[in-house]
Amino acid sequence: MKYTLIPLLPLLSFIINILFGRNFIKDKAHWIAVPAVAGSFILAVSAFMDVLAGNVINLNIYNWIVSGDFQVSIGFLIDQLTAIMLIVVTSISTLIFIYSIGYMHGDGGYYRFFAYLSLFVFSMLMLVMANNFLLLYFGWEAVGLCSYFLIGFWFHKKSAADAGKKAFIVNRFGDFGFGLGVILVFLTFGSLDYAQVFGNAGSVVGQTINILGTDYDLITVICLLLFCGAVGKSAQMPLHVWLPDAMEGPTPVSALIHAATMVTAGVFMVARCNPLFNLSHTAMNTVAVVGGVTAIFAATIGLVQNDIKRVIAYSTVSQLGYMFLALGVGAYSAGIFHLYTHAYFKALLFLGSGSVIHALHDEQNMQKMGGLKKYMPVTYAVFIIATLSITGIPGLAGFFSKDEILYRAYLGGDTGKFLWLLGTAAALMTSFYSWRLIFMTFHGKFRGTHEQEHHLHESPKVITVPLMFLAVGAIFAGYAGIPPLLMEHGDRIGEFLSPVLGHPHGEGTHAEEMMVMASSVLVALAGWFIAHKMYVKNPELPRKVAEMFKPFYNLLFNKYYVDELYGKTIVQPVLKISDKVILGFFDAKIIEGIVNGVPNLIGAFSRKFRQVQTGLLSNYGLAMALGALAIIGYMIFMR
Amino acid sequence: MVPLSWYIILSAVMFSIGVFGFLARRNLIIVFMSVELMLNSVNISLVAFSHYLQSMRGQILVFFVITVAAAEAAIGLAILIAFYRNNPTIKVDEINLLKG
Amino acid sequence: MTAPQVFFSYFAAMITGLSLLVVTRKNPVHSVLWMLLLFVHIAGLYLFLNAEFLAAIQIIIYAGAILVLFLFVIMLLNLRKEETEKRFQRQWPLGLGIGVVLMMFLVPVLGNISVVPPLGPYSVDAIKSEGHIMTVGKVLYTEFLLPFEIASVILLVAIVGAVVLAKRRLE
Amino acid sequence: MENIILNQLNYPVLTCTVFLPVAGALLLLFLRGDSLIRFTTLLVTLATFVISLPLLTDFDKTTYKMQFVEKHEWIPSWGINYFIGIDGISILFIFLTTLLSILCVLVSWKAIENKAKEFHIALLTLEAGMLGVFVALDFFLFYIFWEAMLIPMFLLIGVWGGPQRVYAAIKFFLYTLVGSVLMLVGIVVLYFTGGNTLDILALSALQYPLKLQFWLFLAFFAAFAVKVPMFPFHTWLPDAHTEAPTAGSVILAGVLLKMGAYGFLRFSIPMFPDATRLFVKPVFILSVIGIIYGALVCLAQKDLKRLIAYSSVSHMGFVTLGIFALNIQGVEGGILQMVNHGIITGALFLMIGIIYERTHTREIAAYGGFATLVPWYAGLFIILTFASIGLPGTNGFIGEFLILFGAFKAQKLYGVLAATGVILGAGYMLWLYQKIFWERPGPDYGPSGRHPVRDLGLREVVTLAPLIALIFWIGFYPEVFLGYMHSSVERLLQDFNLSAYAESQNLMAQLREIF
Repeated sequence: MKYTLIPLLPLLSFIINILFGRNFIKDKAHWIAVPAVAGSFILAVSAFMDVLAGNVINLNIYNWIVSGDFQVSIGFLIDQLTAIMLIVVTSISTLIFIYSIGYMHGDGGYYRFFAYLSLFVFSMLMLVMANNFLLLYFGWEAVGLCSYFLIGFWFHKKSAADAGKKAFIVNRFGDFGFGLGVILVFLTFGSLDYAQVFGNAGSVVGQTINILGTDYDLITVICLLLFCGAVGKSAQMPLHVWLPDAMEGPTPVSALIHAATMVTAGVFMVARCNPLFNLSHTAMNTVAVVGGVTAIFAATIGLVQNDIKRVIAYSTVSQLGYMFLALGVGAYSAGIFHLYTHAYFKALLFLGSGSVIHALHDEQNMQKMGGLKKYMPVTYAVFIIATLSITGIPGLAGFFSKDEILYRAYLGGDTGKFLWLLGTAAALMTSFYSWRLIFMTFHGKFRGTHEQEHHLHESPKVITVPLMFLAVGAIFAGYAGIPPLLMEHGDRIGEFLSPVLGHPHGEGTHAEEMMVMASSVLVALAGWFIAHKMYVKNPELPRKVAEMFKPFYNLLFNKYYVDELYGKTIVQPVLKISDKVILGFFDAKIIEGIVNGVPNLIGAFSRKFRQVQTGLLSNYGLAMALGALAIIGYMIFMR
Repeated sequence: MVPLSWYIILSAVMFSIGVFGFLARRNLIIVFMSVELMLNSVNISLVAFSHYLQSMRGQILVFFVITVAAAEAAIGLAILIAFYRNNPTIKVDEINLLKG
Repeated sequence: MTAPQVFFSYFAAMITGLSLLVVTRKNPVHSVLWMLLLFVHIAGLYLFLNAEFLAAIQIIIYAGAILVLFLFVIMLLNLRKEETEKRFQRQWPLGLGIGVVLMMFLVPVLGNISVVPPLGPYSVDAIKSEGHIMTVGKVLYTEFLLPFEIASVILLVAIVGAVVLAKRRLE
Repeated sequence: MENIILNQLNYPVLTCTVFLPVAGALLLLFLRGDSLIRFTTLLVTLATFVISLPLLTDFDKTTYKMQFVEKHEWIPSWGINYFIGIDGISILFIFLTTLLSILCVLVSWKAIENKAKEFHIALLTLEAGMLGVFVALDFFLFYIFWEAMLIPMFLLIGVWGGPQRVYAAIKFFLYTLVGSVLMLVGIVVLYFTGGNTLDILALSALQYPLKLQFWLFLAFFAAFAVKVPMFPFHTWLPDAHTEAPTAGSVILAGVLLKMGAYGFLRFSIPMFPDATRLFVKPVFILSVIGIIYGALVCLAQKDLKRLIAYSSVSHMGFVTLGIFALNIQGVEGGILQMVNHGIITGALFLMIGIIYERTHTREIAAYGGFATLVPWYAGLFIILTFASIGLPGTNGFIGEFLILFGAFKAQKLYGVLAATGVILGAGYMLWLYQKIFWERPGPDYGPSGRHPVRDLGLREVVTLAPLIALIFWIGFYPEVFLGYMHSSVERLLQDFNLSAYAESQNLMAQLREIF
């Protein structure tokens, strides 16, 4: 019951707010939503304690779908992995709910916002607590739905409406694969229950599946299909295009859904399915390579963006790439660890930028900011903390998790070395664009209008206090996983998760570990140095550099033209074919041609033939008489 | 005795004249009368058969024929009047509302 | 030629001739009058066939009712100019041809028709002993009761129909 | 007699259900006054619904046998009986029909002002006809209901429809008639080969030679494929839907389309199993084409009702796909998806009817920003949108997932191809939602515009509420409906798999035998 309440409380908040919010609750919506999610948080902590005490909970509530041998229940599994996720989701949700009270104050859809946000928390909790694939899929789609609602929250803006739609449809591409993966899992294992599937995982090694005449390894196919879903939800290449656009949503949404929780669902899912992924080298390598490539790909785009939220969005894509990289090299716990630390510092970055945007009255272009340091000291301070954390400065959360990932990649053979290089390069860029963001926003002189400057102010307490809490998380969250080099048995989170995720293989020497750590710290500092050089010391430099590498700059600025590519190759052809070929030609001409053509033919014949009907009575009489005559003649002469 | 066939031949001749009138005349009223003529020719043969077969059925049938003829004349002429009111002609070759 | 045959020949000739007159007269009133005469001759023929009641009916209903109806309508429509126009349609030769061919088909076939026994119970004597009306009545009200009733319904329908059709629309 | 259970209740429940609407229609003949007629019709439909409820509660889910059976001699010289009964396949459609009929009356309350009496008579006769089709167990009876149903529908479209109504009505009529005439031929052939009986159960129990099965399958297929409608026999649907009044569209989408698929389940598969096996591939191909084709056409639509109509083509493609997957998940998913489609698309047509009453346009481009103008309406519409897309938690998901599962199990490639329809489905439905409800409202429909729109009234909410409730009910606990069909579907497939007559021969040999 306690565990069931964890998702039910937010659901209740959703139902109450959506039904009565418009007419009764109005701007008191948070009085329902915040206690509900805080209650969930408390219950989640207690569940975490239960797990810490060694109880893994797996309970079925009722049979959801029964059809022949296909049976799926609605049920919860709370093990170590889920427990961590529960803490991440509920704690950050609580903080962001509180933050939203201030941020969304006065918005016409205040009740709606809290309703959707509650629904999101419910869905996300269902996702992480599911004990079978189909319920996971339920949560998976439901968070997508909430994401759709919340991105399109300000639906009167066309860009927001488009972005919401885009997010949902792009995700559908991933879910297409995921859904097929789930079906294939059932056909292979005869169950969708995690326990049974993972328990029997070993028994299907070596089985193949025939697709269009070629045999493929069954496990690999399953894993790759499932991974499709992760690629969509976690905005990896090539389905990353929706996440930057998703920044059209209110900032708390970006922080909660598009940074801390929902987008990490893919990471969670792959980690959850580690018994399957472990059995397929191909799948693991795919995950690692997609992650690594996405990490550097998104980071390069992030270098030149001017929209403050988009920079952070690309940073998110890049960091998610890191997590997949970790999963791909078998360091599941490192991936989850990064997920956990990332949630705090990235939420902090987003909420901080929200604070900035709020202060500037919805200005998001960094070129119109600058010098905010003195107006918004608290925001500035938390921004610095978050940036230090994300760039991997020792002592802050990001350092520990990022270092763990890079180290594990380094140990992962030749591919691993290559990925490590990618990761380190991405770390350099991360550092650069993060500092660039800080320098452009908080340093220098204010570049906005006088009007805006006049109104500049620090955000109210209800906004800054959650920021401080998150800042604490961004600093200390990492101490759950201190590398062995620094402290014996320091990797407590890895140990905690090991019953679910196992231990990463491969042991390196202290020297190697030292080298990896040093290099990542070095690139972090290098990033700061370059950014400082370009944006503080010599503000003319960026333009010169951009001029110098014009084509390259344009390529990055336009995000590698991926959106345009999809538009040209998929969206427009499909629309054109639908309109011109299928509807305009095939449906209207061929099928309707036949359908209407046959009657028309008959009609044309009849029009001619009906001339026989003169309408003159005597003609009919004549015909009748002739007919009678013929019959009489026949009777008389032929018989 | 008059043979049966004489009556029948008379009936046939009269019927043929009726047919001719039905097909040839322009005046709708006379066309109706031709129909009556044909009905009467049939009546003659019916009565003749009835007499020669010493059965009553033929004569009974004549009753019904007369009934139907009366009904037909009444309805037909009523239609004629209704029609004439809308379309003042009763010439067969000018009535072609049924033209396809 | 025996007397009956002479009689019959007279009636046959008259009937044929009158029929021709009916269908060929230009003025419909004339046609009706010729038809009146025709019906009288047919009635005579019925008498000849021992069907007195039918002969009476022929006069009363046909001559008395139906023909008067025809006359009524002719008068009602008041068709003056019809009299001056052509009386036959363009297709009249065809009509004539059909009539003639029909006659040629029928006459040879019907010419040698004869009665095959067994004969029914209603011989001339039997009818005479009971009276023709009584005989007809008995058959009509026993064996043919249902058709008789149905015939009355048909007449009713015809009355209603004729009234509905012929009355002016009330608007 | 071993596969029927005579009526468990002590009154002829099925007869009452079927003929109560007819009685109501007769009663309407003698009534005057539009509001009296509306109330009476509403009462009659409600009463029919209530009468049909014992069917659900007293239904024995553990058996595949026909239940609530009533059998009386009708025309003994031709071996025709008045023979009705239901099993787990047909019971849900009874429920759906009686429910949707109520809603149709409610939604026509204001919309139909012209000839209200005739309209409601047509509606009630239509209901009786539809119920009759689902309960008939005698071909003669079945065919009578099947054709009788066409007439009121024809009138609904042709008299109370939109500007192109006559064209649409005639198209609808001829299309369906051509199909059903071929079916009639099939029925006659069955009558003579099956030993001069028209008893559907008896005829299903017989084995027919492959050649005969082949041609009979085609004859029945003509009738059912048009009704479903399967690609490429679908073009009557957009016209009929677009022109029909709201109630007509709802009935059309909600019940009429189901009859084709019901026919496959009731006749084609049990009677012609070997031919069915031959036709699985072609039907799969047509279904997949229908799914994708329907969805693509939706992407290019400019007319609101046409879009939903084409989406029906896509959704019904899923249904046929599931049925011809011929495994439990596929068939159960197919049946459930039929119910779902009836609920979702029925509700969508209700919604469109409601908004059409206010705006008098069906052109998508004329809308925009309606979420601000009519928030409750928009809220309900989004539920339907996502149910139509098949979001987990709604009924659409359960049906689609089971179908895809079944199809994938049967033929992997077609399962995958059909799943692309899910992506496209999201595409057109979300596009539609954005166009109607999001972005800025046009000037016309705002509070100060020329046609200010008002939000849902109580009557409209009452109309929609049961459907919305069903969407979530089935979405979270589909067993309420799946439970009814388990035994019947299992039996159907068991019988199907038993008829291994042609299994031993290869395709070429089978074809040689046919031609």
